[in-house]
Amino acid sequence: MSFQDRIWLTTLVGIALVTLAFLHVIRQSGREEDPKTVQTRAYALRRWLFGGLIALGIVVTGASLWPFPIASQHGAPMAPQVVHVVGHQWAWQMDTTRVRAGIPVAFEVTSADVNHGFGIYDSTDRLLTQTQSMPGVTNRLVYTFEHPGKYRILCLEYCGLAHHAMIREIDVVDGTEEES
Amino acid sequence: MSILYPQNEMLESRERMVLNLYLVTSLVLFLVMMVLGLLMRLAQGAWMDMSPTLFYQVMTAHGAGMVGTAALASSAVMWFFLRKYVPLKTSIFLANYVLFMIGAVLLLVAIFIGKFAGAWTFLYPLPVQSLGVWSVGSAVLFMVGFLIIGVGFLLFYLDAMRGVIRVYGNLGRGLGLQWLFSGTVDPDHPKTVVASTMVIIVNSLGILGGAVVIVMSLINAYDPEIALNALFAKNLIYFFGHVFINITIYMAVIGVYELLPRYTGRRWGMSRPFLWAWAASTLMVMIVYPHHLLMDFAMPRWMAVTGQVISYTSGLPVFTVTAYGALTNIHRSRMRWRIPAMLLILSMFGWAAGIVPAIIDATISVNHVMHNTLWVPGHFHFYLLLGVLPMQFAFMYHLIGRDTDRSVSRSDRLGFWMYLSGGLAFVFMFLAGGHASVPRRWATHFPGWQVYDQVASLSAALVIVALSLFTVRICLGLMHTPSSAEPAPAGD
Amino acid sequence: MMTTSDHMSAPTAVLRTVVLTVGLLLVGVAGLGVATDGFHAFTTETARRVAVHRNPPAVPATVPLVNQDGVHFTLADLQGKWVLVDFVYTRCMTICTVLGADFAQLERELAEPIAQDRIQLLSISFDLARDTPAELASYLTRFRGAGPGWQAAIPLTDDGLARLEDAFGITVIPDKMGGYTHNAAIHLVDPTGRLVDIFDLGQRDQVRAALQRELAS
Amino acid sequence: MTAQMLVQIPLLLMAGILLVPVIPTRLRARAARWDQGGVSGLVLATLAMAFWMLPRSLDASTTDPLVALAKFLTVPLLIGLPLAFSWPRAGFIVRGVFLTEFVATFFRLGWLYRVSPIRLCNNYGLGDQQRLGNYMLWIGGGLLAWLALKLLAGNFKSLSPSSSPGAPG
Repeated sequence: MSFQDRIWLTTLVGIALVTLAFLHVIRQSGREEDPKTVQTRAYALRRWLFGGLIALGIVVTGASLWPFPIASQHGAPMAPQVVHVVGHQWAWQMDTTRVRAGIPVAFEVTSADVNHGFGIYDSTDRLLTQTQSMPGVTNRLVYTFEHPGKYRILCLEYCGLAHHAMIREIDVVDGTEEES
Repeated sequence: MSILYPQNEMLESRERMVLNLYLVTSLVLFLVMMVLGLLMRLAQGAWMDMSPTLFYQVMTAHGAGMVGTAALASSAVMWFFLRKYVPLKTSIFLANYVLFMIGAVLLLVAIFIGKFAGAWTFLYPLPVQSLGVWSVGSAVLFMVGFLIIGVGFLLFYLDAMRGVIRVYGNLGRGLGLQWLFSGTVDPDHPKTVVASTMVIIVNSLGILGGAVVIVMSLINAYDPEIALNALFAKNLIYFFGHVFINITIYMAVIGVYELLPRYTGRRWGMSRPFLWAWAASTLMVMIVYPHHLLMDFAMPRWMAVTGQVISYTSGLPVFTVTAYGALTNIHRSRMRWRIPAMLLILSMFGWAAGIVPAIIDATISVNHVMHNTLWVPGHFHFYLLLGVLPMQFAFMYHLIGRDTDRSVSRSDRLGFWMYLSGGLAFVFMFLAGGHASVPRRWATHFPGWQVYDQVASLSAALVIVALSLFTVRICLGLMHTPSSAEPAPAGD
Repeated sequence: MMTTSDHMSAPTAVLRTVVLTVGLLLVGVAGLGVATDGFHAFTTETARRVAVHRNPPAVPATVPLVNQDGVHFTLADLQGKWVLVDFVYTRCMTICTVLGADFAQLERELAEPIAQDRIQLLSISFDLARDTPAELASYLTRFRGAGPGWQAAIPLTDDGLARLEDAFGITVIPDKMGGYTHNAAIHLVDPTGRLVDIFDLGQRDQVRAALQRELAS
Repeated sequence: MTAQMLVQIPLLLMAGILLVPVIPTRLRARAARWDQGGVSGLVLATLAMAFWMLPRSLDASTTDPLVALAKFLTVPLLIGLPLAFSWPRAGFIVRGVFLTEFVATFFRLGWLYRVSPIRLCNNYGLGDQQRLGNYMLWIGGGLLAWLALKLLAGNFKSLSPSSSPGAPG
């Protein structure tokens, strides 16, 4: 199950819960009950809901921010492979398009003109990770390719007329193969 | 049974005329912009040929047009209800409309004659660096158009600010800050005033941010030697853009607070949690914008964390106060099922459910694979198409209704269900596209992605038919002004 | 209910105010337009460039200069060639270093037309008190320039320097540490001795492109 | 540069404000008829301010004595005087628009001076310019904070229902 699948499932469950709450209330809306009773019950329930959401928030925040999901931007890149990327209207300039699998790659991404988005896609057109490509700023994206193969860079920030054509292929080769 | 049409909401003929201008213009613009949206989905689905040049122009028009129109229609809702509690000037309300229309004309000229296609976010430095696709002049025209629209809204907010201060002393008292920690909350303090005050504060600052970054971009356009810091410009643009579009919800939700209790026949009282929710939202709407910049790794880490944490917490007031309060109000109330009531519930659902994909996307690790995919338009269409617009339609339907109406007409019922099913299918196609990693803002899609675009096109068409039904009904209704909204004979 | 009586009290005053305000706006915006060369030049530097593009001024041809080898010459001696001029002082470790690197790079990139004697690079020092031909020579050596294609020179007189600064639009302010703050640019003088263009630091590519365009035509 | 923009010009502006009582009452009454709600005066002051915010103008005023003279005349007469004259008659909305624009201008200029890698004024150093930029951002932020505090928690006697709102009729 890919990361996207898990996100999708979580979202569907969340939306389904909201929908069930609404359907429940709508089904009951034809009946009549003393507003005071309804309110007392609802407010008691709300405390639990609020507390539950806070607790959920704390757990999710902790789990999703530790370790911090963005590589350190200071100092020299800590990855064994470094690729310098410059976005241009409308092409990707990279000092190499060949990297090794299983070993972290630091992409140092900037732009020569406008904002671009540096998105790495696998051969099934699934987005693996991304960062922004900005003039005057270098963003460091550290990623480890799991499998050798053909990958593609797609532009993910609207940058003008040929935005959708800003595609470049990269080769990920077996990590042990190219030692020399 | 509560009164649906209280005396103090009656309109004088001049007020009615201006309000009608707002409503009819909004409906027509919504229709046009939705057709533009449909064209984009058709082009992406390869069911229609459209050059990328035109596609991106259409995209720019759709974005700017929808944001502007949503704000226009929402400010009509706010004006209508707020004027019951504080004095507002019809002339200023009209001035906002006139400036909006002037700005809108400039935007359209910039886009369709000047070929400007820098997206509604005018992200620096794209507007002035198109590689010759459009001229700097048309970028300038576009930004000046925004500036003029911004001035119009600023006038409207200043007038509302003056009104709130006159009646309540200052904005803090309008917001009910004096009751946050102690004291007895005035049960009659209007929710409308609380929400309006929040909107006034937040969007005045949003407009200020916009005015700073737009003028700087204009200076840069003419004197490129004065280069701006792109990351700082991005911060200001997203602050302005986020606040401006968010505020359309907070203006329109006033309609829910005002109207829902009338259809349920139950009081929806003021409470301390409500005041806390709005005070917190005031702050959170302003500081949550870094969630647009999670993929800008050069941003300070604490800002990214703020973006993620505040995105989550800003959902809490919506879930636990507004949506929950609405549901409590409806629960076993023997609701009067009229079309405005149906739309109000839909709007609450759209807002609450639309927040789910939004919050999830604002998690940094999720953002890595969802940012700038179709997931993003997916989440905001969810709460704009199924949240904000239904709030506005509910208000409009309410206006043209009358106390004696007993049931929902067949065409309205049909329209409602078409809108609901079309809208749901439409936003789910966006979310599914995001799940499949389809990039946002691409003129052409890979063949594997086109099935989402095609289903989305069909659903969009359904929404457009539904909206056409609404538009005809509401416009006819506004023309035959119902007796209940006639000026009171002995009024003034 | 609120009635809108606010504007009713003095309709003529409103009308007058509207007329006056619109008039003021028209005059004001037109004035600002004139003051900024049609909203193109907000700074003195840009204004200078706009003026140069519109009406290229002649540079002072007769100011006596001495170069790094102690040879006396004037700008008139360079007529017939395209001349790239920058203004530096040799002790400068900031902007002038960037200018020096740019010139060194240009000297390499334009080696061919320089060999044909069609282009000359010239760094003029404004530090009359300290810079000498020997300092100039070591400045050139620092950048490994020093070929005949790149010369450095000092005006012999204060008056000559003032005339050059005025013609090229150079402002030099002594700072408190014995150095100077000055505006840095690459100036292009055509073979007839007119200043035809001014480029920023870092616009080396544009300089080269402009020269290649001119030489090709 | 800092001295010129944050000391000299404000002082000149102050001088203009002090000039108001010197103007004959009859003349003031006549001018008021062209200045409903203080709009014309504030527009005039805004335009004149815009001119003196151009780096070019500032530059020229230090090198060209004629421009310097123009500055000494126009800052009091075209900015200070109309400002002081029109402000009391400006209503809430007119003041609001003016103040919003005023604060925005501090942010714009501060930003400009701070980030501009080139010196906007040839007669001033880069350090001076960046320092001024910082000051302007602080002033803009301070003004905004003061306005926000005033609006959130302040007292507005003139707007209370008993007295007439904004522009007196």
